Amino acid sequence: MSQANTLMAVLVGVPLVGAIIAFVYPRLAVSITAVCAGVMVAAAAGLTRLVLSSGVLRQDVGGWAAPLGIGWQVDGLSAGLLLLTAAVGAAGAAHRAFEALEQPFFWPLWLFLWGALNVLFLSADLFNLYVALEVLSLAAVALIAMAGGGALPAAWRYLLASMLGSTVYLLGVALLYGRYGALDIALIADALETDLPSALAAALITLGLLLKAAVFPLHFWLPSAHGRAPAAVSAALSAVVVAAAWYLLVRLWFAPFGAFQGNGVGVLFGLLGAAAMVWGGLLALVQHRLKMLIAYSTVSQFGFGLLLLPLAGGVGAELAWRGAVVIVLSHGLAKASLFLAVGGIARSQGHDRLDAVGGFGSGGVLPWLALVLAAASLLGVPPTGGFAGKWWLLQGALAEGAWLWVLAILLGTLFTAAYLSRLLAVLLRPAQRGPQTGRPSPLTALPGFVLALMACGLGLALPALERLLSSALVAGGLP
Amino acid sequence: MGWLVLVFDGLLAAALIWLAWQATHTPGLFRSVISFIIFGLLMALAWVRLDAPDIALAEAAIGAGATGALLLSALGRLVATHEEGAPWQERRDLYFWIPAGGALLGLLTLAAWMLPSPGLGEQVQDALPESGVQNPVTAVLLNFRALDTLLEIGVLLLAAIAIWSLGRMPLPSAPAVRSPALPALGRLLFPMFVLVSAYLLWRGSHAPGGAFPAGAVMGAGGILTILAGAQPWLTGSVHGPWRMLLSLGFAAMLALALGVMALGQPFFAYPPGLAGLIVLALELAAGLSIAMSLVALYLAGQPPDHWEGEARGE
Amino acid sequence: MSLTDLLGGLLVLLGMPFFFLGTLGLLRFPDAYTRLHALAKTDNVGLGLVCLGLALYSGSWLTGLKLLLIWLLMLVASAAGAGLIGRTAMARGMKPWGL
Amino acid sequence: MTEVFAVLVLLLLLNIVVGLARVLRGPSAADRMLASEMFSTSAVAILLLLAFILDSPPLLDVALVLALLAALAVVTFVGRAWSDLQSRQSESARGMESRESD
Amino acid sequence: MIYLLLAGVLFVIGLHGLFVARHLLRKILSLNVLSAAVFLLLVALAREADPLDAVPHAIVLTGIVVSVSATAVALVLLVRLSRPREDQRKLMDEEGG
Repeated sequence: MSQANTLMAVLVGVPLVGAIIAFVYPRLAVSITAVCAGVMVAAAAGLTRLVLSSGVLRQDVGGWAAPLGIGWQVDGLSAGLLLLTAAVGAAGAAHRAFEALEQPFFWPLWLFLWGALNVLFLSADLFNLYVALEVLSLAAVALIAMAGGGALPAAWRYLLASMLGSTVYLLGVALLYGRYGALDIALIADALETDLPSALAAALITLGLLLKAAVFPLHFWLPSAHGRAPAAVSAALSAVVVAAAWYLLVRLWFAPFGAFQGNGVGVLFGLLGAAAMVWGGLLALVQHRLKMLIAYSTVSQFGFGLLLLPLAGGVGAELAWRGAVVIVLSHGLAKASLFLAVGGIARSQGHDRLDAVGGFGSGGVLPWLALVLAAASLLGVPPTGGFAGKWWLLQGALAEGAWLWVLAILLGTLFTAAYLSRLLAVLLRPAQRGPQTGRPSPLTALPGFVLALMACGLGLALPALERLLSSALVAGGLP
Repeated sequence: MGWLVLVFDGLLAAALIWLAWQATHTPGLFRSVISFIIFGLLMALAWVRLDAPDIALAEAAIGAGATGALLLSALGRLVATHEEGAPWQERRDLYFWIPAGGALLGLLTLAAWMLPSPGLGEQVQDALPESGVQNPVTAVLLNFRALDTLLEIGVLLLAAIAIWSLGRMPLPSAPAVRSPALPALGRLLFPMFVLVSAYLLWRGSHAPGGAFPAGAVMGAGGILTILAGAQPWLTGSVHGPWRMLLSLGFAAMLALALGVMALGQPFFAYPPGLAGLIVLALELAAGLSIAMSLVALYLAGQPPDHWEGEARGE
Repeated sequence: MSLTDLLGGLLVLLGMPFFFLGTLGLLRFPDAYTRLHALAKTDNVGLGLVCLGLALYSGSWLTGLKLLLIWLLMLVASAAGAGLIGRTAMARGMKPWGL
Repeated sequence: MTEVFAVLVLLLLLNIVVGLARVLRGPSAADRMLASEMFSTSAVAILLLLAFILDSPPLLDVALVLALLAALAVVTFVGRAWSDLQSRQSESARGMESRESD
Repeated sequence: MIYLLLAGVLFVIGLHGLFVARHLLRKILSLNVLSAAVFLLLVALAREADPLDAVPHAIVLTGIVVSVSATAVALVLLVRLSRPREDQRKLMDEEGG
């Protein structure tokens, strides 16, 4: 039994065991979540170290090798996302614990969400991924609905969209299974031929995942769901859940469906990404609520992630790859931090309307600091993680002479600056005391602040990131 | 006899399509729900035709039984079920849907037609002796792809938690007529439910059956006895046993998956020789939890801490 | 083909008309009460004959027992169902045909 | 003999298909529920016959489960669904009596 | 094979229903029809394989349980959504305690 196997088993098993304990003994929920969070941060870090030292890891679950059994696979990308999940999961849980709201079911649902995400980033089996996606959606729906009132219709839309997405995805998986008799991504990648069933399967799976990633024309469900959910939940959804769907897209389009690249498919993805940046940016500009502004910014920011696909085949592939992954990671940290900070501000003010919310310092200084730092990273101010990501992506695009995508990156950054400047305008207002009774604990703002620091600090960890995201540590290799 | 089979398939397919259309596109919510229940019934026949008795069993128990009960009781609880006007929006989008639907259908059928479907039948056959059971489907579910099943039982538990998190159990609308036959029916049928699910559980290792149909039948039995007016002995209370029973199957599988690692095995790898026993134990725990989860799903909310007075709703 | 096989087949055949009669009643009778009456009886007689016939045909006690159980369960379900529907319909003020 | 049974299976399926007309026409919820009950009886018969035609004993278990659960839908219907539906359906039920008494 | 065609038709019906149906309950039914179509395709394909392939059967069994769970959650959400506001607030209050 190897160390890798133990670490992976811990990442899957611990949150699920924690979920059971938190459900059966609600009194222990907060403490068990804290224990789980600690263990998982450590396990994700350990696994990342292992990937750095010994390359791509692969394990057979239950001792049954694919195609019969299910495989687990960790490379640089999944290790990075596992770390992101651990950071956001722990920070969100801490935020929630400091908020001290009386909702005992939050904890098991949160741990289920976390466990499902870990399975998603580990699994290399298409059907196992389907089940993990379903666990993820159900937990997310329940967590969104927890906010009550207007969050119920949002939860409903989210449920419907993600069920449709997973059914369409499953149809694609069924076709692939009928074609190749395997569910393992690597096995399918080896066998893939560019015939009609495979193409249709690729299209269906992509469509399902695009729906889950809320990519431009299919983003309709995201803003209300992310804008209405409790702060910690919005943070996790925007930072990691959307990234999970993006991760699957990249994973599949790099290895098995890479064969279909080049027939203009990459360009299609790029155009979708560019459209998402523009449309999400435009809508973020006209929102009246802080949380909604941030939610639309998620739609816009994932446009950058999609630009990876048109750039993947060329000479700038490695730069673009590194850039896109770092953008997604730093976006995750920054966006989670923004949601947590805004959640704290909204609680202290009793609302989050942009025209009436108080300026810097209302409801504590820490959330505003987090807001500023996270916004800086989102925008790409050097030396933050966001800057590094955009810089690499831009260099990749320049290296390939892909002027269209260079333009898109610049335009997307422009839009980001435009809607973030609305935050800046709020910042300069005089501070206001909210009508709140019973101040929330000042500790509530701490997790968001830590995440913001991490988003900025990512820019200082570039050598490590470069190594983790080098082409040697990509399962299946860069195309 | 070839033409007989063809006619049978054709009739079944036509009926299924018609029912699906009824369920999704025609006015009258009750009619839709009934159509869907019958759809499930006929799907069970389709599974039989496709040589999938395991799925037929599950469809009969879950599809035709539990889903029907869920849908009907939800329908009764919907306050605003009035449907004004057409069940679907204006027909202006027909110009989009007919070509788009036709194209999708054509592509899908063509693609499906072209599939060689190599399948994993041989690998399953080869590995079957090591799996500890003789029924290949059970072997796949509880051994080869046990991680899927773990997550699936997790989904059931999660659904129950999600439903509890949405609020308290809505007060049941008691039957308008208190028929003396109802409690008698409950008393008469309950032992049968227990018997049949025990039988299915036992069958599972060597023939179609196993935890899923058994748990579903047991869960349906629980729903029926609640409908018949029996006082559930399980409460939503933290101290009650329900939470434990709900998580039992999931906890047992997780404990096993992690526990074997203490023996030096990789995650979820059964120690050689013990596979048969382990699968049986897992099936028992999973079956119980599935039954409990189905009842929880049916109750549509967190049950009260004490049943007296509160839940009767009168 | 043995005598029991033949007898079994005949009984199954004999059961068929009852199903069709039940459906005829379901389609042609004027209201829910009369349809109830048509279905509750005929279908179960039909099923009973099929079960009996198949039990003879199979020639195995165990299978026969299972078939008997299936028939009894259907009988209980149908009797209880018919009773419940009729009673509830009456209580809800649904008027029988001809009154 | 199995050929004869196969024809009977077909006839029973036809029986269900014809019975679907009652689901279509209703008019009351009770009528539709009745029709669905009739279908489960027919489906059980079909499964029993198929068990012998295909020589597949598991189908008997499927039939057993169907028979066991047949009561569930009706009881849920009477106990839960009808209580609220009734107020709306009874009007249409009365309407149908005048319509259908031809 | 007829069942492949059937799966396709059911998929299109379910998809159409999901997009155009007005009542939310009907959207849930459409989703169920949609998943039934996918299951049907899987099993119909499994039958083509030689020898009979048990993996799709197991997958479909898992899928059925998952779809029942999702349906149950959707139904409860739907019931909570359809309650009049007054009623909903009462539910929310209860939720706290």
